[in-house]
Amino acid sequence: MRARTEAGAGRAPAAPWLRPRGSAARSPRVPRRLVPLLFAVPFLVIIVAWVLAKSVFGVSDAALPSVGDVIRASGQLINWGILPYDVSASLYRIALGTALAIVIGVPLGLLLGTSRYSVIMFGPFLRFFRAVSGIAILPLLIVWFGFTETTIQVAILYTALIPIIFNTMTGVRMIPRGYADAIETMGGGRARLMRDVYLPGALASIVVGIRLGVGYGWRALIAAEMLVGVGGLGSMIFGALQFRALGQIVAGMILIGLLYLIVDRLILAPVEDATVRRWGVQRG
Amino acid sequence: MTARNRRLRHAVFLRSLPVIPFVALLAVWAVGWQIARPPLITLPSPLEVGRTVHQLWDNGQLQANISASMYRWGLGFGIGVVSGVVFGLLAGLSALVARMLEPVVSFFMAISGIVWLPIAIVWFGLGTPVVVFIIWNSVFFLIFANTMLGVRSLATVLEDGVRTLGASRMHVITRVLIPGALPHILEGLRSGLGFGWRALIAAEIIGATTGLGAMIYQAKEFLRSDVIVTGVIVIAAIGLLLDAVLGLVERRTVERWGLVSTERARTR
Amino acid sequence: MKITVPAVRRDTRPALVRLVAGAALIAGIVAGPGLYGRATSAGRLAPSLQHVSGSVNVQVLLPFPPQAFHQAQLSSYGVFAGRHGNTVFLLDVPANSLRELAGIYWVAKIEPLRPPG
Amino acid sequence: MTATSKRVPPTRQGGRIVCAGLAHDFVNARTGESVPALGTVDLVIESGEFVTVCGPSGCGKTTLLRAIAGLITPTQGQVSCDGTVVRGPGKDRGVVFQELAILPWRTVRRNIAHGLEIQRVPRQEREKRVAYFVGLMGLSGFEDKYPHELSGGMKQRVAVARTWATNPSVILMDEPFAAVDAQTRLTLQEELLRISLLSSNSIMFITHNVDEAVFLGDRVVVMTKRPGRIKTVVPVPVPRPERTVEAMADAQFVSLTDQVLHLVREEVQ
Repeated sequence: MRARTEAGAGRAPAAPWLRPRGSAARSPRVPRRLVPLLFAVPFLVIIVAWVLAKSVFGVSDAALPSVGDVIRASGQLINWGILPYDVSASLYRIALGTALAIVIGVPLGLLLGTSRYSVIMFGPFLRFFRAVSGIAILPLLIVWFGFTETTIQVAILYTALIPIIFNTMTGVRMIPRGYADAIETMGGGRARLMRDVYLPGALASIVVGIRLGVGYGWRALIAAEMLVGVGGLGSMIFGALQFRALGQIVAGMILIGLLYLIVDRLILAPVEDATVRRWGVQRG
Repeated sequence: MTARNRRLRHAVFLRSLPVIPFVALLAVWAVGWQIARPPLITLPSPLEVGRTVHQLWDNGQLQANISASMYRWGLGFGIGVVSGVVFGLLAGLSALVARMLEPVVSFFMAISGIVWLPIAIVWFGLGTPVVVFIIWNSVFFLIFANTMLGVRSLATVLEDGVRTLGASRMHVITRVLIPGALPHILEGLRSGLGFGWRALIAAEIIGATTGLGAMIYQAKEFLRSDVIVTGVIVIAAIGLLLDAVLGLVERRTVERWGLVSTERARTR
Repeated sequence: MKITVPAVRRDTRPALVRLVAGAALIAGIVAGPGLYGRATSAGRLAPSLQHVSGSVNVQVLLPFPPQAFHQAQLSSYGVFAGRHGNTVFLLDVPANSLRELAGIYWVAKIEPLRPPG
Repeated sequence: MTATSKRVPPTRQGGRIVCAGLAHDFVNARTGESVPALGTVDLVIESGEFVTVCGPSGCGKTTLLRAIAGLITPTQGQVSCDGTVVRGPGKDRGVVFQELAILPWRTVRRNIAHGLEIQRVPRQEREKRVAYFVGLMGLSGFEDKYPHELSGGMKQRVAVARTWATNPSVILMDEPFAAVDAQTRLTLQEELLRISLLSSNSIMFITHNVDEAVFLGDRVVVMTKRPGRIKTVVPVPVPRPERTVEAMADAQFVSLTDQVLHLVREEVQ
């Protein structure tokens, strides 16, 4: 399992004593058809523990909703049309924010990546703004744009933009010198270099940047929605807090997790696998 | 111009490069403010921010908020790292357990941190406990996954090598698995640090009355954008400081063993 | 920044399958409710409102007491004129908005506005 | 190479390895079907003997070695060392692996001493042995370097030193010089022969390089293609002390090498 998490934790360092990335971590001797069952066990354990906590240890409803409460709350939210509305609002925002971040971030990253000095110049600068999380600038955005959709969009765009620019820039830097020289000696101009060398060469790193961007963006989105409260899953679970609807909170949390996993593992991960394989791999 | 002298000048030039964007930003901000003269509440001038920093430092408000935030971050991050590494190692020992826990760990990583805030407020109310919980939550699963991955991705030949010298299971764990997993653990620590710090600010904005996050959010109530900008700068500065410290630890330990950490590979 | 040694060249088919499944799942979640609503919209609209041109006043019956969210949603189709129990009164609802209104799955019935009393 | 005549590790009778009806199938975890890797092998390595094993790639040479080392439990048959049945890895059967198995976070000195630490050899004796092997393997001056600071050849010398330092009764070597350039390889082979004369451990050396097999082995075991069985065993009449790079050139050696090469090539078609 490559811990391809939104934090890029899977970005395992290259070390002589690690197994090559391609080979899966030492897989246990488990027959193929048992594997799905294998994955279900931990979830079952959690549900059993949850039920025991409620029934045997008598944890009160004020602290932990029962499994039934969560299911009922989800059913209600769907019947009322609230859940689909908030889900679409959140997904729309993350999609728009990421798209904007790509359109702005990739060209900028490519531009910065082409010269050695710009990496040294803008590296620390980008790191400074990476330390300023999208959430930290929310108060400022609220002062500027108030409790509106714009505040949420800017927060996501800012949060997703930084990793995309950073990864695009470093992706270009990782391309071996020879590739660009070859094109230049064949008379290739700047545009040709950009299209045939820098973009494809950095693509794998750009895709990782996009995954990181979505990971950070999704968190900033939920926090922004909680704060700004203009629809979306974040505001739904935070709103539910006001009148202690714990079933709704937990249902919302589970959905937030599942939606992110669908986007990250079923959409972004395959794109990354495809680009890493098709475009080959840069050597460190 | 001797070669050495030219090399020195070049080194100075490289050192000064990173400062340029910051200076440029400051200049644009100052000049822009002079021209546009926006009302204070929207954008303070660098001067006003400077004065506010000074003022907040004098009345001790800045230090109080910083120490509140750092205390909570230290507690949450510390517990998160220790628990993450211990359980990560335990889970990493058996391939079956590691494989089995992958999906559930990924799920909890997807909702780690701020998503827990509402239910955490129900459990802990507002203030330090809820912030510490959010930080722990945003760090634990990340470190757990990375430690587990670190143990699992060790080349088996290292383990076989030591076992054929007659090493016991315990010896293999302490002398091979733990040091071998260290690069991944440090990798997890670095991204965990970033996430922990961001979760702290978010949790303080919504769930606390003191600390840097609370400071900048309350400043919004009084439209004190100078306090907000001050807070943002301090938050970023501390975030960078923590990251630099960890970078140092990584360079001193793991890189000595010939690991090219992605950080250094990036800037080479 | 990602340093990998050449992975064994698995064909990209499994990656494609995952991608299609993920995209389909997201599309289903986003578009599903709307499609379901439109598919079952016939039953919602009272017969007299089926062929209408120009705007009408209607009362929208919900299976539950409407909350702020529902009032806000419904008032984007016509002028909100108050509610009574599970019914919401909307005035000057143009013909095409009426069709869209009928496509909302959490709306039970749409009937012409009966004069009070 | 300052090969001091005084032997530091106490001489110990080389272990006698007996493989009886050994066979092994690999079960693929994902698909569940089993693939025969090693056909039935009956082999005896006498005490103090230097046996080389060669054969086409995939013929199960490494599987045979791992079975003797106790790293895998064979699906059929058993291995015994000096009469006791092999259950798992043990300090009496040292292994030098093909891939790098020394610990990258330990210096050369601490890597060589690692086996001795595990076997709780007193510090004073430990330091003496490490010093001896650092000299013997030409690693003087590199004692405090980390593996990533060494060349491929040097790393393998550390691996050999680490195993030899514990003076196991049997030393199993799985193509240790495969990743080393031709030049260093010849010197490593000569050094190995010389060290093997200094102590009386039994040695089993696996290689796909026929010249290496003939040059090093008292006997050369040639294996068939997968699932590997023993095709023939070719004794090498030239006693170890007289085997030098020059001697390799004379007719008798060349014809022997051709014979083995021919045997192996038959299996490759």
